[in-house]
Amino acid sequence: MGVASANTYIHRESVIHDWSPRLKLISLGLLMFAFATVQQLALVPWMLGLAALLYGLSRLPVSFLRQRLSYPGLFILAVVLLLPLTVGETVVAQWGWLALREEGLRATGLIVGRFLSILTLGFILLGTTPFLTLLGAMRSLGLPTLLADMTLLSYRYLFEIAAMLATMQQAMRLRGFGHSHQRWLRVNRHTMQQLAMLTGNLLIRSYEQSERVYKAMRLRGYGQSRQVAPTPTITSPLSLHNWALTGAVLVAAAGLVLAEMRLA
Amino acid sequence: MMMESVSTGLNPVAVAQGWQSTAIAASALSFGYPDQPEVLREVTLTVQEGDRVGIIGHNGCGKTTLFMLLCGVLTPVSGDIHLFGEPLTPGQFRPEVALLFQDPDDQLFSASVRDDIAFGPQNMGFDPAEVDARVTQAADMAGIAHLLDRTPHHLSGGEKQMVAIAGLLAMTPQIILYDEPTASLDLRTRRRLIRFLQNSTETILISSHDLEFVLEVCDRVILIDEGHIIADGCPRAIMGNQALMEAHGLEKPHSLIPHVERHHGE
Amino acid sequence: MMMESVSTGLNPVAVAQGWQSTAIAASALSFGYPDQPEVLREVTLTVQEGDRVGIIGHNGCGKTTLFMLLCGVLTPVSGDIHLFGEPLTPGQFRPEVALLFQDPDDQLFSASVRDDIAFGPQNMGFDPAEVDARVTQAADMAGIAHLLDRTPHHLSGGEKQMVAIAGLLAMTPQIILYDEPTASLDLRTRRRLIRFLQNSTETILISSHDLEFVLEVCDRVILIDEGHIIADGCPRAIMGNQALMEAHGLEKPHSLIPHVERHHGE
Amino acid sequence: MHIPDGILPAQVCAAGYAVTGVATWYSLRQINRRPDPAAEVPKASLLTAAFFVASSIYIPVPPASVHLILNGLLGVVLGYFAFPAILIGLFFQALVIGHGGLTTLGVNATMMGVPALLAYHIFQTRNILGKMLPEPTRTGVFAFLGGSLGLGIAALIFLALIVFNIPAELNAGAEQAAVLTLSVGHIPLAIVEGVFTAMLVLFLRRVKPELLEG
Ligand SMILES: Nc1ncnc2c1ncn2[C@@H]1O[C@H](COP(=O)(O)OP(=O)(O)OP(=O)(O)O)[C@@H](O)[C@H]1O
Ligand SMILES: Nc1ncnc2c1ncn2[C@@H]1O[C@H](COP(=O)(O)OP(=O)(O)OP(=O)(O)O)[C@@H](O)[C@H]1O
Ligand SMILES: [Mg+2]
Ligand SMILES: [Mg+2]
Repeated sequence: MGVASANTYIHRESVIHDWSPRLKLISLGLLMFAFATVQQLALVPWMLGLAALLYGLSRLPVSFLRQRLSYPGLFILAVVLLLPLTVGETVVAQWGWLALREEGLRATGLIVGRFLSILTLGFILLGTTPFLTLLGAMRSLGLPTLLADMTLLSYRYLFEIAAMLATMQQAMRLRGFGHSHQRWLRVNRHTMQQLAMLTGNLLIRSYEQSERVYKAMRLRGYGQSRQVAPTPTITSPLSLHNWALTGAVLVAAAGLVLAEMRLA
Repeated sequence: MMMESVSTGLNPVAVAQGWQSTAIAASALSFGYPDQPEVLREVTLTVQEGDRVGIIGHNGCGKTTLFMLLCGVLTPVSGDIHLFGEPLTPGQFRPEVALLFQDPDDQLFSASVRDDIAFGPQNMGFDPAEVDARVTQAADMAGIAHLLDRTPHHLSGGEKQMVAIAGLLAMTPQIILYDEPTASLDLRTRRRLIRFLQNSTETILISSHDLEFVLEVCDRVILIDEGHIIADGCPRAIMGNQALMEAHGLEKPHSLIPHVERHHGE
Repeated sequence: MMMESVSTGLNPVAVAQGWQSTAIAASALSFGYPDQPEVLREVTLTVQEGDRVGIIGHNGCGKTTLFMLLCGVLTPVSGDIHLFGEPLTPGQFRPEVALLFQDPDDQLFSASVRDDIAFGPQNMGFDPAEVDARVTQAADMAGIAHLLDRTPHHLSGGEKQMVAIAGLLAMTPQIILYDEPTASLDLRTRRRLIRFLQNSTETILISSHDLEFVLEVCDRVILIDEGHIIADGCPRAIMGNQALMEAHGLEKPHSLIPHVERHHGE
Repeated sequence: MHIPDGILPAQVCAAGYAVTGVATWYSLRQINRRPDPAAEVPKASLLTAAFFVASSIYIPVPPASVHLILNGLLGVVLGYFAFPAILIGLFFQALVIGHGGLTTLGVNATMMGVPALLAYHIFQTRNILGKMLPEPTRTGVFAFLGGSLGLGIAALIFLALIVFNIPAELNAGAEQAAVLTLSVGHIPLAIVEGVFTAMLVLFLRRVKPELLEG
């Protein structure tokens, strides 16, 4: 798992980068939902176009998106491979028992279209907003403090714990773990026991560290007269382009939903 | 038992008046972890403002435990602690005392160095401008101003240590407890830390196995064993006393041993 | 560059024949982490069977990286490694080489000390009787036979270190790589480890910032900086060379400095 | 086992967020009733990170491997913190590796988190329902139940969502067959997950029993 590469923020000069994080979160979030409502194949090009337009505006490198799309997920892969062959009556092409069906193709087009455009919006959001700023925006929109605190702390220790696991796995391999021969389609009890211990140690070490972290936090006033916690929202005055962008995206979202209702 | 009271305090008032206030006064402190024999037994300890005290003793003698008691994280079974004359209630937040943990990763819990240094001042209720000012000042003092926008996780060990120290300094504590600050630092970073501590003006307590380090920084040493203070006084006198050191599982530091060419290895 | 080949190997055959086999032969090793400048550049290194080699250098100079390469955890960008004449394939399990991690917690994962020491021999496919025999023998050698039924988690730092060593010994490796074995050990435990290492017969490599320790245990020292081997040879000659040490961010150990009474403090 | 963006209609995504909102609110309310909720935040956070990392451990079943979901275990160890923990873990997954999705975050959190809460309650009843069992067996059995039901129920929700939401035109026979195969296919997975959870909980019980008190 590419935990180590979690820093998704890419610094660029663009209107999307300058967009107020709160408005960006709300607008892109609503647009994603509008994309999710699309059921008409005719709207898919519009949706992909919108996503591409916003991606272009964000000036993020294409490689960034390509890298992330290379994990399409087994599920989407299954959809692409299975639906066109199994769903529907209208056969478009036939090779022996294999038949390409129209309804399946349509369903696939819809699902993949929505998937790509929503994912692109997600990566625009993450690529143009540093994680901490995003969290600040979510908090100012009413995310409970406890959730925000937990997210921040887990994020901080994620990489450390991942490194801890990697080191422990190396130590195990150096002592011969995983080198014994295993029979096919069998779960080796001994191996499973050792993996359970590995996981257990990971939990115990994290727990023990959390106790020390808590002490350190208390000593620096955590849980006292709790001040408003750090909200690194950028307090630049909301410029015209901020509102224009927000307005345009919201109009596009509403337009899609209306078109969907008309066509349905 | 030896006792000495040479002052290195830089508090100008105290120096001018030839008088020092008591920073820490602990009397008859006892503590044990649940289901275990007592770690500290009736420990009495007075530290004057501006003192630099080294705490030495073998693994598990109770140095970290003593520090946890002195900053109110643990509650003593009996005895009491006064900081600057005011009694310490365990669990209560006392910004005048700060603790540097042995592992800086325990202490750097924010996602950026700046946020981490700001954590203490924010909890103390300062307004944002004051918080910023404190962050800048503390980072300058610790020499890590260039790291402010980095993520703590990606720093080197020595850098983490200095960021953790800046996080404490931003709260302007009067007493700082350093728990094994040199473990796994390289010699260059260790040297930098020695300079930093030699120039600091707070009352400091340092627990360490690095006796050369204690010798360079502290003007008083306390040797702990079996829950008691065994010796308390001049570092050179205590650490130079081979019989005393060996009786308590320690060794005389090399720089206090008259040099003789010895043969190493077999 | 200095080179010496005094042997402390206790391998009777080798001693009788006045001949030593080559334990590690690495040639033109280069390695860099992704997106970073190279950590090691064209490092060539030969270690004879029975040698005790200290690896020194400032934080981040690549000591741990070198160890990871030598035991096949990391794959070099270029160059190759032979252990006892056989090429090392990264990822392959080579029971003749063992690595002590800096933090023993990385290495202890079982619910009892006994199970933990048995972990290696079990994976090597020995039958239960042989595993037991190896556990007992390794525990005796490391002096922790009394801890066999304890939980590794509840041991002190020094005890954990010795249990981790026993876990390696039970696999009867011929080469052991010790990564900073003395960090945060107290002086008593450190002394015990020195004795233990002085009596061990394996080929050992020790990476450490504790130069006094290296001086007592090793008969050869390698100084690394900027990805190169800067010096290789007699510990007293290299570490006693103040100009060399300071040029690479280190300090001459106290025991090699002629003793003069110095004044400490400000 | 994540539902990616683009599969589910907006109404279902919105419903997922609604259920997630309620479950989070309920969990936070239970958490805030404790004597010192702030004290548990670091513990829950670091364990969240640890669980997220641990879900990359896989069990080799040559020639393939089984990834663990660990949602039952999360419930057993974290109690009411399990739901926020899963929500955060899934958020990271969407963020870091693009698994799952942002519109389906609510649905996925419901799918994993509600069974986790159930697993917690199952495990908590071990001292009432499991009285006749001797001690290590009792903990083991209830951990197994928590782990396997946690995964099993999540898998059922997953299948139900997929079946009701994709192929409107799929003929009934094929649909039943597919669902049956998939459900049966998940039984061995639930057993592996349960056994793993039991082994892990027994290890924790021996080495660090405090972790099971949550
Ligand atoms: N949380 C704990 N629960 C139970 N026992 C503990 C705990 N922490 C420490 N101890 C025990 O208390 C004793 C004193 O521990 P302490 O950490 O204060 O020693 P120390 O002097 O700081 O040692 P070191 O030099 O290794 O840091 C040790 O025997 C240790 O095993
Ligand atoms: N996993 C990693 N990814 C990227 N860079 C790394 C990684 N591990 C180490 N490095 C970098 O490689 C360099 C060498 O690291 P290494 O751990 O080998 O140093 P070291 O000599 O063992 O230092 P120390 O004395 O602090 O243990 C350092 O600059 C370090 O930042
Ligand atoms: Mg300690
Ligand atoms: Mg290292």
